[in-house]
This record gives sequence, C-alpha cells and structure tokens, in this order.
Amino acid sequence: MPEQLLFAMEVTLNGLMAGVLYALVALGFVLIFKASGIFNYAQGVMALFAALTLVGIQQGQVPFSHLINAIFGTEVQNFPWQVPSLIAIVLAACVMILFAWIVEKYILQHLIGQPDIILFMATIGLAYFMEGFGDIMWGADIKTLDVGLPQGMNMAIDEITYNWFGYGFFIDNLDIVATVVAALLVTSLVIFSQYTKQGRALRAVADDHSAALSVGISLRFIWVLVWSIAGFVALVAGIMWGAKSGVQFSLSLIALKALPVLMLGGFTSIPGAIVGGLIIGVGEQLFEFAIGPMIGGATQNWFAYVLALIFLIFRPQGLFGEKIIERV
Amino acid sequence: MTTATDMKADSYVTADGRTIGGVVMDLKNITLRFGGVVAIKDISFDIREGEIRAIIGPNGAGKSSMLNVISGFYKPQEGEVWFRGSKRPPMKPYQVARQGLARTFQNIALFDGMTVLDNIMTGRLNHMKANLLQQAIWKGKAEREEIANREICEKVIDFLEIQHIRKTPVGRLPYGLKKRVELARALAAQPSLLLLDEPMAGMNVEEKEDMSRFILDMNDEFGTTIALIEHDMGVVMDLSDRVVVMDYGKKIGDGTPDEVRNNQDVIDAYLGVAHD
Amino acid sequence: MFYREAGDFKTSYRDDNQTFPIRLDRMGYYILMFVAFLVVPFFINDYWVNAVFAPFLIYAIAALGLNILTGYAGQVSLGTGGFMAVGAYASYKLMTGFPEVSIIIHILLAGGITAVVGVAFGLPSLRIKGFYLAVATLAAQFFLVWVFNKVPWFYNYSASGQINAPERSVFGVIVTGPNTEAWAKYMICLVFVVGLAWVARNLTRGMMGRKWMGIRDMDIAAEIIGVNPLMAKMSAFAVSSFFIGIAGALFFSVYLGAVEAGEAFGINKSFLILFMIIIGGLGSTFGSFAGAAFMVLMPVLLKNVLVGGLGWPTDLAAYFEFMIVGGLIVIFLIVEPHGLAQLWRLTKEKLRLWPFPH
Amino acid sequence: MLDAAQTAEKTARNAGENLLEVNNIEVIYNHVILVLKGVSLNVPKGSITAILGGNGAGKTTTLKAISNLLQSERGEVTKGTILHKNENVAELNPSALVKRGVIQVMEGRHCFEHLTVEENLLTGAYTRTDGKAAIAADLEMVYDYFPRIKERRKSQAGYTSGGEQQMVAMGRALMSRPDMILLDEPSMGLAPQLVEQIFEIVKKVNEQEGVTFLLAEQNTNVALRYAHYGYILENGRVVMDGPAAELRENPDVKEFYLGMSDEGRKSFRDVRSYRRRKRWLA
Amino acid sequence: ELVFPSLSYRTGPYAAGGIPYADGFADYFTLLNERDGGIGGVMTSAPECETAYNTEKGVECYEATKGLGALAYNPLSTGITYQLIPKVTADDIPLYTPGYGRTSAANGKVFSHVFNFPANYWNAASLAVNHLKEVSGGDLTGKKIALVYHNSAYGKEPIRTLEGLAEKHGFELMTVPVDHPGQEQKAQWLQIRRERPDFVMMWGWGVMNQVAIQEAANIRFPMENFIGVWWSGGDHDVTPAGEAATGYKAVTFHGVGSDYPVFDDIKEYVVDAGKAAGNGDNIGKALYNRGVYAAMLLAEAAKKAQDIHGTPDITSSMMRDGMEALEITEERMTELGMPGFGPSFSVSCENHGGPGTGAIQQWDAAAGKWSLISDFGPSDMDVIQPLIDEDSAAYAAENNIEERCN
Ligand SMILES: Nc1ncnc2c1ncn2[C@@H]1O[C@H](COP(=O)(O)OP(=O)(O)OP(=O)(O)O)[C@@H](O)[C@H]1O
Ligand SMILES: Nc1ncnc2c1ncn2[C@@H]1O[C@H](COP(=O)(O)OP(=O)(O)OP(=O)(O)O)[C@@H](O)[C@H]1O
Ligand SMILES: [Mg+2]
Ligand SMILES: [Mg+2]
Repeated sequence: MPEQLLFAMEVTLNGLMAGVLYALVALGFVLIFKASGIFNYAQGVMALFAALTLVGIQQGQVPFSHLINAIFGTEVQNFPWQVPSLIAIVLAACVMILFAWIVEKYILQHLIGQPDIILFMATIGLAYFMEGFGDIMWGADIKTLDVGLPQGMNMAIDEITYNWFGYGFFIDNLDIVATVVAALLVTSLVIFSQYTKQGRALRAVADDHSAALSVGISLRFIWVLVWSIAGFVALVAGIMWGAKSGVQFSLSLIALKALPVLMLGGFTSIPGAIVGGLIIGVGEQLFEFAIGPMIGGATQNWFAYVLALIFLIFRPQGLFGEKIIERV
Repeated sequence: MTTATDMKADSYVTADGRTIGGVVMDLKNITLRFGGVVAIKDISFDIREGEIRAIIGPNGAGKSSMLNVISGFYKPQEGEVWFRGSKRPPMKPYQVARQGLARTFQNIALFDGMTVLDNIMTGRLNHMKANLLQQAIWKGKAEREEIANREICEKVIDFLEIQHIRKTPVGRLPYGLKKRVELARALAAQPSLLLLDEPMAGMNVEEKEDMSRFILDMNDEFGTTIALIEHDMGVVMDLSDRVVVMDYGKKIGDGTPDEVRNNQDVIDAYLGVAHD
Repeated sequence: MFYREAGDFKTSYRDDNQTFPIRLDRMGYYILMFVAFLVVPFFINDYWVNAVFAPFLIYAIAALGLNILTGYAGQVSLGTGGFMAVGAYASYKLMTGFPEVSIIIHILLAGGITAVVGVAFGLPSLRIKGFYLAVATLAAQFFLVWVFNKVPWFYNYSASGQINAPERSVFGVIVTGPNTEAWAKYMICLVFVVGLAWVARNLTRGMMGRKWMGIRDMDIAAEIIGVNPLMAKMSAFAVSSFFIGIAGALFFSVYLGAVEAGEAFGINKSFLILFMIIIGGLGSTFGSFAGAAFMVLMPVLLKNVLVGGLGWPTDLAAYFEFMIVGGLIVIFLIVEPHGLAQLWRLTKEKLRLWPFPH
Repeated sequence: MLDAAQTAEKTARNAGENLLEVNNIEVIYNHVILVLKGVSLNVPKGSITAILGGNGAGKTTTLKAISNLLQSERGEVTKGTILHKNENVAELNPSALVKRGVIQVMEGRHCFEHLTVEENLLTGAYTRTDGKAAIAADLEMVYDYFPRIKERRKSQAGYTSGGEQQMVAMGRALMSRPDMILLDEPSMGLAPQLVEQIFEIVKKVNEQEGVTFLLAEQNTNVALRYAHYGYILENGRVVMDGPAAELRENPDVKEFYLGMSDEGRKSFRDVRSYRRRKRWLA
Repeated sequence: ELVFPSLSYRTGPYAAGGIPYADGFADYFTLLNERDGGIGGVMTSAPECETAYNTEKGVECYEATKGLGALAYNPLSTGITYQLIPKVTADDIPLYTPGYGRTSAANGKVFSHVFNFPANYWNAASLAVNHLKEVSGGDLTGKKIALVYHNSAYGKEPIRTLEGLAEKHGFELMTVPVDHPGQEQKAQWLQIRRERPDFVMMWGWGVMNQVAIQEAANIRFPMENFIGVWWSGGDHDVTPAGEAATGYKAVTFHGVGSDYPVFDDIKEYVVDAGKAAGNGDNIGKALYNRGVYAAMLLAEAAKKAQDIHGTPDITSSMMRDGMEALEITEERMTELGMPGFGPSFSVSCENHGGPGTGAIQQWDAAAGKWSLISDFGPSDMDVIQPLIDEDSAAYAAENNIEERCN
C-alpha cells in the first residue's frame, strides 16, 4: 500500500480520536444550551475548575492556602493525607453539583426570561469569577493529574498494523479510553433527554421560559440538574485533557476547540456534538497533513472554524440542530 | 345593496357611493404545501380596486398563508399571482412591498426595540432615498427627508389617535395599542393595497368600533384597497364588500356578505349558528 | 424635581430630532466637551494617557462599531479582534509604504479596507443567525490573525513578525512613535472618537438605523415591509468594520506603537469588546462609552486599590480582580439586563418623578 | 356608585367560601410603571369569574400577579395580599402554585415551538404523579375536546396556525388536572364557532370536573354569557362588578362592551367618531 | 532607594513560568537588603506589577512604575519588550532582557538602551546545534533537525539562524509551528513521527511545552535527541510527563540546581525570615535561578554605575552607563556565592549581548532535577553577527536612528 495513504489513514484515525476529545467539551455546551438556551461561555473554565478540584482533593491540598498564608502569615500547604483517585473523582463531582446549585441560586434565578445574549454575558461574568476563584482556591501553578489512565502509544495496534501494512499506526491509549467514556456519556444523555419526562421539560424550558413556568416546570430544578450534569461532563473533559498537559490555566481554552464542533453538530443535539467532533477532528488533522505544509502549517485553529462555516452555509442550524422556525 | 350582477361589471358603485374599480390582484389556482400539510388547495379569487375584501374561515384554514403568498413570503408550489394586469415574477418580499403592498400581522410583528414613532417611520422606508454617506453627514438631504416623512407619519399618528405614545417603546404597550401602531406603520407606507391579518383580535367592542372606523375612513379618504382577515362576523359582514370563505385550504364560498351568510357550506364549516 | 423636561417644548420636528432633546442633557454634553477638549489636555500625563485615556477612547471607537453591528443590527460578532488587526496592519503598510501621505488619511483608509474585509466575512450572516453566526465570525478572527502571522509581506519581512509604528506627525505635532507628547496622543484619539460618535449617532437615528433595528427585532417582518436584508446587513458590517478598523489602526499606531497579531488582536479582544457593549448597553451610543470605561477603568482601579492601596501581593490582587470584575458583570446584568445605559435612563426617570415614588 | 342590590350581593359572596381572594393589590413594572392601583377580586369555588376591560386595563397583569409570573417581566406586587384557600400564596413560586392546582393559560398562546403538539400537551402533566395511564387517558380527553389538534399531534407546535396553538395551550393546562384555571383571552383569534366551543368546554370542565375558572376576556359578549360573575377593569382599577346577568343588563356595559344600543346591535358602519364618555368616569 | 520594577505575571496562561522567575528576582534584592543593606549602602526594592503576559497591562505597569524612579526594566515578555524598546529610549531608562526580547538589540550601536547579555535566542539556536553536532560525532551533514516552535514573534526568532546554520553544517531543517496555546499537537507529532528527524528542537512557552514533551514520549521519540530553548527548560515543563521526560535536554545560560552558596544565604536571610516572595520551595528551579541571575547582573550593573558616577543614588541614565560598562569575572561570581553559575564577560558600547555562551542541561525524573551535562561553551558568532547587524540596521533605517559608539 502506498506510504502516503497509510499516513493519511493514521492521521484520520488520530483525527477521530482528537474529535472525541473535542466532543467531550462540546457536550457540556449542548446540555446547557438545550436546557436553557444559554450559551455557557464558562464551560471551559468549569473543566479547569473541576480538574483543579480533583487534583487538589487527590493530593490533599489545603484550599485557599495561598490566601490563608498571605493573611495570617502561616505556612499551611498540604493535609497529611492523599485521597485515592476514585473517591477524589466522586468528591469533585459533588463539588460540581454544589457549584451548579450556587450558579442557579445566585445568577440564573435572577435572569429568568432575559434575552439569550444577556444570559450568555452572565456566563462570561461567571467565567471571569471562576478563573480568579480557581486560582485562589488551588493556586496557579501546573498540577500533574494522574488518575491511573493509560498513556502513550498502544503497542497492540502498532503490532497489528505493522504486520498488515509494514507500518505501525500510532494510537494513544488515553484517546482510546476517552472514546469509550464519550460513547457511554452520549448514549446515556441521549436516552435521558429524548425519552424521559425531565428531558422533555428540559427542552420546553429552552423554548419558552415563562411558558415553562406557567405549566409548573421548576426552572430551578431543571437548571440545577443540567448544570450538574454539565459540571460532571466538564470534569471528565478536564481529566482527559489534564492528563496530557497537566492541569493549568490553558485548560480553560479548550472551550475554543469545542465551538466549531457545536456549530457543526448543532447547539441542541447531543449526537451532533459527537458527529461534529469527529468531522472537525478528522477534517483539521487531514488538512494540516495534506495542505498545512504548503501554506506554513498551524492551520488547525482557523480551519476547524472555516470547515464548520462551510457546513453552516448549507445547514444554518448545524447538522442535527433544531430547524429555525420562520413564521409571521 | 349591490347585487351579484352589477358586480360583474368592471367598475360599479356601492350602496354607500364608493366606486369599485377593476381587478388589482388576481390569484389563480394557488396551491401551497408544507411538507405533508396542504395549507392552500387550488384557490383562485381576485381583489378589486378600492374594495374591502374579507377572507374568513376556521382556524388553520390557510388564511394567513394566503396573505403570506400575496406578500411574497410563501412561494406557492402551483398557481399564479397577477398584479395590476401582469403576472408577477418570483419576487422577494421586500420587492413586493416596493410595489405598494403593506400589511399587518396576526401575531403582532412590531419592532419591540424601537419607539412607536420609529416603528411608524419604518413604514416610510421605501420613500426615503438618502444614501449611507448622506445619512452619515445628516445635515442636508438626510435631515430634509427625515422631516418631510416625519410630517406624513405625524398625520397618520393623529389619524389613529396615538399621539400620547409617540415616544414609548412598543414593547411596553398593551396588545390593542400595538395592533393600532402596526396599522399605523402600514398606513404610513401609503399603500395601494393593504392586507390586514385579524386587526381586531383581542379587542373589545369599543376598540373594534374605533378600528372599524379607521379602516372605513382609510378606504374612503385614500381609496386604499383592503384585504382583511377577521373572525368577528359582525365586523366582517358590516365592513366588507365581498367575502372569501376558506376551509381546510379550500375555497368554500365567495360573494357579498349576504350571499356568504346564507351559504349552507359556510354555515356548517364556520359560522355554526347563522349570524344576524 | 431635579431633572425636568417639562417646560421645554419642541416647535419643529428638527428640534424634536436633536440628539439631546432635554435641555439639562444638552448642558451636560457641552460641559463634557469643554472639559474634554480644553481642560484635560493641559493636565494629562504619560500615565493617564497610556493607562487610561488612550485605551478608553480607542476601545470606545471599537465598541461603537461593534454596537452598530450587534446592538443595532443584531448580528452578534466575535471577529472584532481580527478586524482590528486588519485596521492595524493596513495602517502599517500604508504608513511604511507612503510615508509622505498624512497619517489621518492612512487611518481612514485602514478603516475603509477593514470595511471591505468585514463585508466579505459578513456574507454568511444572510443564512446564519444568532449564536451560530457569532461562532462563525470566529472563523474570521482566527483566519485573519493566522494570515498576518504567516505572510511576511504584512510585517515587511521583519525577523520576528512584530510591526513597529514609525514616527508620524499631524500639523507638525508628532502623534505616533515614542516621542509623542501625552496630550497629542490624547487629542488625536479624542478627535476620532468625537467624529465617529457623531457619525454613529446620525446613522442610527435615521432610516439606516431603523432598517438595522428592524432586522434585529424581527428580520422576517422587516423584509416583508420592505427592508432588503442583504443591504441592511452588509451596510451594518461595513460601517461597523470601518469603525473597528480605525480603532485597530489607532490601537497600533498611536497607543501601542508595536504589536504582533496573535498577541494584541487575539480572541480575547473580540470578547473584551463584546463585554463592553453588553455591559454598556446594546443599541446605545452612550452605552458604548460606558462599557469601554467600565472594562478599561475597573481593572486599573482595582489594581491601584488592592496593590497600591491595601498592599496585597500582586497575584492575590490579580485573582480578586478577576473575581470582582466577573462578579460586577453578573450583578449589573441582574440589576439591569439592558446595561449601564438603561440604568442611567431609569435613574433619570426616577429623578424626573422625584420626590414622588411614581 | 354601587346600588344596594350589588352591595348585598357582594356581602353574600364574600360570605360564601372563596377559592381565591385578591385584596387590593398594586403592581409596578420596572420599579416605575404603576399598573394595578388596588385591585380586589373574590373567586368562589366552582365558579366561572370573568375579568373584563379594555386594552391595557391590567387583566393580564392581574392574572400574572396571581400565578406569580410577574418577576420574569420585572414586575412586582407592592401592596395587597393574594389568598388561595385562605393561605397567602404571594410568595410561592409558579410550580408550587401549579402543584396546588392553580395554572395559567397565558395570553398569546406561548406554545413550545420545537416540541410536537403532543409533547406540548404532555409537558402540562409535568407536575402530575398519578402515573402514565391516567395521563394517557387525559390526553385522549383533550383530543376529544380539540379534534383539530389531534390531526397535527406529531407536527412541531411552531408550525401550527394561530387557532391551533390556542387549543394546544388550553389542552396543556387541562393536562395538569387543575382545580383552578386562569384563562387569559381564550377567544383571541379564534373562529366564532371555536370560541363557542372553547367556552362550552370551559363550562363542561367547570361543571364536570368542578374546576374553577378566572378568565380575562375582551369578548364581553361570550364571557358574560358563560361567566357567573364579572369584574370590569379600567386602567388598573375595578370600576364595576356584579353577577353576569346584571352586568349584561347595565346600559354602560351594553353600550361599551356589547356594542348594543337600545335598538339592538348597531352596525360597525354607523359608528360615528365622537368620543363618548363613560358615566362612571364622569 | 534603588528601584528595579518587576513586571511579573503570576496569572494567565504563562503563570507557571512567571511565578518562579518573579520569586527569584524579588528574593535576590531582598537578600541584598537583608544581608548587605542594599547596594553601596542604598536599599533596593523590586516593586511587582502584574502583566499577565499582556501587552496593554505591560504598558500600564511601565507607566505606573516609571514614576517611582525605576532604574531598569525586565518585562519577561517579548511582546512587552517590543513595546518598551522605543519608550525606554525616549525616557532614558535601560531595558534588560536576558535570554529573550529583541535579539538584534545585542547591537548597542543601534539599541542604546536595550541589553540582552549574556545570551540571546540566536546564541541558543547555535548552542543547541553545537551540542547536537557534538553528540552526533562532530558531523551533522545529512542529519534532519525538526524545530517545533510557538507560532508567534518569539517562536519565529531562531528560524533564520537555524537556516544559516543548516547551510553551514549541511543538516536539513524542518519547521513545525504550533499555534497558541498548543493544547492539541497531534498533527505536529504525527508529522515528526513520519518524517523521523534525528533531532527535535523546541521553541515553546506555556502549555505547549508540557504537551510537546508528553506527545514526544507518546510517539517514543528518544528524549536525549529532544532539546529545548531555555524557555522550554523549566521544571514545570517536564514534571507532568513524569518518568517519560527523563533525558530531555535544554539550553541554559546559567547554572542549575540549588547547591550554590547564594541559595543558602537566601534560605537564611530571606525564606527563614519569612520575607520570601513565594513560599520558598522554588529555590533551585530553573526559572527561579534565572530570576536570581538577572537580578544579580542588574545589581552588579548598579554597583558599577555607582562607582562610575561616584554617587550611591544613581539615576536611570547612570544605570544605563553602568550596564554598558558591566564586567563579570569568575572571582566576582565566587564572591557573590555563585561560582560557575554563569560566564564571565564584559559589556561594551557596541556589544550589549554579552558573550553568547551557554550550556546544556538534562532532566532526570527520578532525581527530579536538572543537571548540566556540558560547560558554558561559545556560540557561532560568524553566523549570528551578520544577522544581528542586518536586523538592527533595518530597525535603524525604519526609525532613522544613527549609529553610536564611533
Ligand atoms: N411555515 C409553515 N410550516 C408548516 N406548516 C405551516 C406553516 N405555516 C402554516 N402552516 C400550516 O398551514 C395551515 C394554515 O395555517 P394558517 O396560519 O394560514 O391558518 P389561518 O387560516 O391563518 O388560521 P388562524 O385563523 O388560526 O390564523 C395550518 O395547519 C398551519 O399549521
Ligand atoms: N413588562 C411590562 N413592562 C412595562 N409595562 C407593562 C409591562 N407589561 C404590561 N405593561 C403595562 O401594563 C398595563 C396593563 O397591561 P396588561 O397586559 O395587563 O393589560 P391587559 O388588560 O391584559 O390588556 P390586553 O387586553 O391588551 O391584554 C399596560 O398599560 C402595559 O403598558
Ligand atoms: Mg392566521
Ligand atoms: Mg392581556
């Protein structure tokens, strides 16, 4: 088989994997958008915060130690214990639920029935706040995240492909894990939103806040619910990305990777997030592989968006998004 | 009361002395589908110069859709629209508007972000010609134009008696006033054909009387041709010269109020009880 | 009743159309202009111009521009950073290409060029709406920055890809480069701001503005009553980009003097300016200024209070800065979703009624 | 200027067990616009009570004040009390009210555009806990009441006609098995026989399920035919109230709300443009 | 009081690098005050101003601290440096950018107020190449070297030099840009895996470093053939990858580790006295040391200025003279408790760039520390100098500056 083709295949495979990682982030956006029509700019920061919290708990860091030391001149850093990963993850999830509750109580509740852009803006304010808060709580230094996920090249695949084509494909174990996790998440979420009462209520809320209120749907409950789920999704995304780069500020920027995925899949579709992720992942990797070298590389950032844009021209609501209803 | 026969003539005079001219808008075998739903099935009817033409029918009959076809927002799968004696080529809604059509909407479509005055001024947009640069400079053409057209709008405002809310954002207005503002916006355009989609929905008798008065005066004073959808039989019967009745996208009646009122199909499909 | 409109009646539609129909506002406006032009320049120093005034005025221009697009025409855009970059690089190429031509012309031309680019990237808005459009405009953002980073011609093949503003002067007064006097820097920004604010005001109070707002409030209805969506949207993109381009040009040539596309015109700029108009108030000229002031002054103020005043460690201060700004944004939205401008309007309504509650 | 008869009637009424009592409430929007200037209502259990009045009179506001939907419009009740079953419900959130059995059908339909007609109806049953079977049964009931929407059950509500949407909204409310429904302008935009139909349904539901109705209406004619008692609102105040029968006979109501003059209904063509003045405003 | 403002960034995407550096910079001046009562009897201070690596904030900081009688600026950001170059020249304040900023500023003839001794990016490039040449037995012909760089002004700096060197040594250069922030580098590393370069060189900053090292480990690229510039050689860059990072190399222009007398003093006088900028656990980290080193050289320059002008209270323009006349000898370094921590060199009117010497450090994950595997060697000035002259000439032309020093 010609070498270029093999390479292309390898790139495609890795593209799919990268796509799944993007989709993980996009999912969080979709959930909240479905439930409240809110475009949650804070999703990225939530991922960062969740990951920070996880590591913090795991390593028994004293929250706010920096602040405490600054005020009382003490020298507290760590608790004498370490927490096993699994428990830490559960605790972190609880923190995210608490977070959801607070957000609902102190922000969303007061903005019921406001135009989307206002709610969007509020989440931006939230993002700012979280950025500072996360740093104060856990410090701004890079944290190594290790919950025992396998990393590095998958030898088996390398073997097999080598025997087949005489060229071993590179697949990162972490990506394989991510794919499995994502698959589970998506299926369960789809079932939830399409076939349950709460799921229906959730879509109703997205359509018309005051009408939802009038039929007795409790916005508060619905919102706490989805923000909790979104928080959990953020945690998962945080773990996957954090494992690569260590947990640090830049983690919050992965949100930008998720936006084109959203556009392409449709803001309101959970499967859309996955499909969009895959298309973007493969698209940008292949483009970088084939065209990139000719035009100087580093094309991913914009190409993802341009790709999504092209799709939108033909389907303004994204591949799976709800059709925009135009009546007078 | 005019009889069917003299209505065949290409121009006649009504009982209350208004002259009805020739056909302005002629709709031929219009059919409109939305996926499976057939909103309009092969309907033909015409609107004549200076008349008040009512369209009635049960909910979901396709009345609003018909207006949307006339104003070019829905493109019928079959059928032709003839305007002033010539077949209308496929057009964008805003091009149709430039031909002198204006309309109001069933679910009020005002620009909530603007004041009443600005909303009404938008009605004048096809009459204002200053280009971007002139508007950026303002002094000169743009301002002159603005003031000239403002005068026209003020006339409409006086006519509809909404001076007091000139500067309030329409979003805050109660339903009835919104309806009136929407009418004002349509009038400001000084249309030759005016389409009204349930202008009196959600009004009480007193307000309906006012609204009727406006419509009549408009028709008398400016000779505006009016097509009107309305569910209040009283209003329809009193105001209109001719009535089209639709049901499930089909035309089940067309003629003078009396003819329609006594048409059995219409009674079954729509009126329920025969109206006095 | 402090604030009265009672007792000044309009006798002509012209008076009724003026920017400040209420006498009290008019007075305030004149005083403001007087101070801005005839007082500040004599007291301003490097710190104030570089830390406060230059950024405030320049962002105000950008905010005006974005507000026309988003606030008036309802097209949410996140490409602002990219468009500012276009303005900056355009002015750079012009300044270095035609040194003899006045920089004022260069800056205006830069605006024009940006307008063209803006229209090009605005075309999708015909089909794409709402947040989809917002995200779509990010394509412009990333692509433009990438281009300015990749194509050496734009930065005259300098080793690092940085561009530096050469020294230029207006009427013999140096306005760019390191030797610019504080007041000169301030003045040129001020002149542009006032001029453009005036243009923005004219466009938005006339038929153009109404077309834009029509598209914003209910695009279908607008089209049916005769607004041509293509023209309306494209003109909005053009005008807005023109403003933003000029802002970019000033930002580079007058304010910073040396920039690099990725760093100075990154995605954060786009968001920053969007914050400004939302905090300030969508669809309000005053709001553009209020928002710019808030987003520029608040951090500087906090920093001076927390570090200078309370002597906190800079990092803690910085974190709190984030939290406070974020918190304030949320609080403002809760108190008044329609921004500082609306807050101002309501206060006036209250004053008008004062001391009676209703 | 209420005459003895009415006063007597009222006291009698107040004695009777009231499902809902609104005592002299005041509503302000945006902290500045005073809309309700002291409105009081009594809604006896099992009755149909109508709020009549012109545009901007404050009908919708009143209903929203009762069902606590104001805060999302930046409006607030600044004075007065609202008692449901003699408990103050002013503080409850809307969903709690629905659980208590008070549900509102909002002015201008407010369907969930992207949900299908059927899903819309099902959201009405959100607060119910009595199992799928019961809900399915009621779904059938609603479809019996409104055959028209049964045909379009699978299409997105956003694409249904104005009237169809009104039916969906009403059906949705019925799905919650309320003991009190606040109906805001049910007849708006409905074809005559449909209006009759809907009021027939109101009557039926009221008699069969014993649901109490408080409805805001413009269509005084129908409203007074079906309601037991009526309040007339004019810019934020109750200017007149009494049993429907009495109101129908009142000369002012006749002229201004029923468009009757002494010689029967007068034609809309004959309306003259002089501004008439209402006696009670004199 | 002698003021050396520290435009630091303890927040934002690059905080992880900014924090230890700022700590080191501050701690050294604190040490001077605590131990020797300042410089020449005058107390020092290093007021911090948070820039978050953001140009506008940098400008604000510059203007804000300028008033305090700042003697020299060390903004630790290429962007801000480019900002300040014209400003400082106008305000007559020296700008000190060790190992970053505008490389061609090494040419004192054009850049009167900018100093970037002891070494700059182009030296770094050359030093790296020299090392690679050494490990591949003194010959690079036919070898392939990949440059993974941060797609920004900073990242592009070495390319020209490397092209020059490629010609000279006959190796093949392949450039692989990574866009900010660099969270996702799959494509890049697959490309490297395909092209199988003999060596990979990295010009990264922020998260890009950690991801790159992780990805390199993933594709099993031999770490000892992977070498970064000093800004890709911090401890926080390697730790996330854990064991896998062992063997990774980086160029450095100063000593590593904490076993120098000066650090004992810092522990004694600063940390234990509770006067440390951070919580003291950064001592010995690569970037902390760099901060200390920069502070030390500034302090020395200040002392020099005091000697020249015979007054302890120097002005910024005196400071400039001091920097231009700076002379670092091995004895002096030993006196300061930093024997062999950096090269001995002297600055001149023409040469603001110092000797351009540097060493190679290598990471050992098990021990959790860097160690020098070479001593401070020279870089290839006959390739670099022409580039410096060319670029500075261009700048001079653009801003019509006439040359000094003659
Ligand atoms: N854009 C659309 N997409 C799909 N179906 C539509 C659309 N517009 C109208 N319909 C359908 O076409 C039919 C006619 O709708 P239309 O609004 O014209 O009825 P109508 O006569 O105006 O009824 P009403 O008096 O209640 O307004 C309805 O069944 C409606 O569901
Ligand atoms: N959100 C709001 N903000 C400000 N004013 C409002 C708001 N909603 C209603 N109003 C004002 O309150 C008054 C009463 O409005 P309301 O909708 O209750 O009248 P209504 O009796 O329901 O009229 P309609 O019969 O047209 O529905 C109107 O004058 C309206 O301007
Ligand atoms: Mg209709
Ligand atoms: Mg109402």
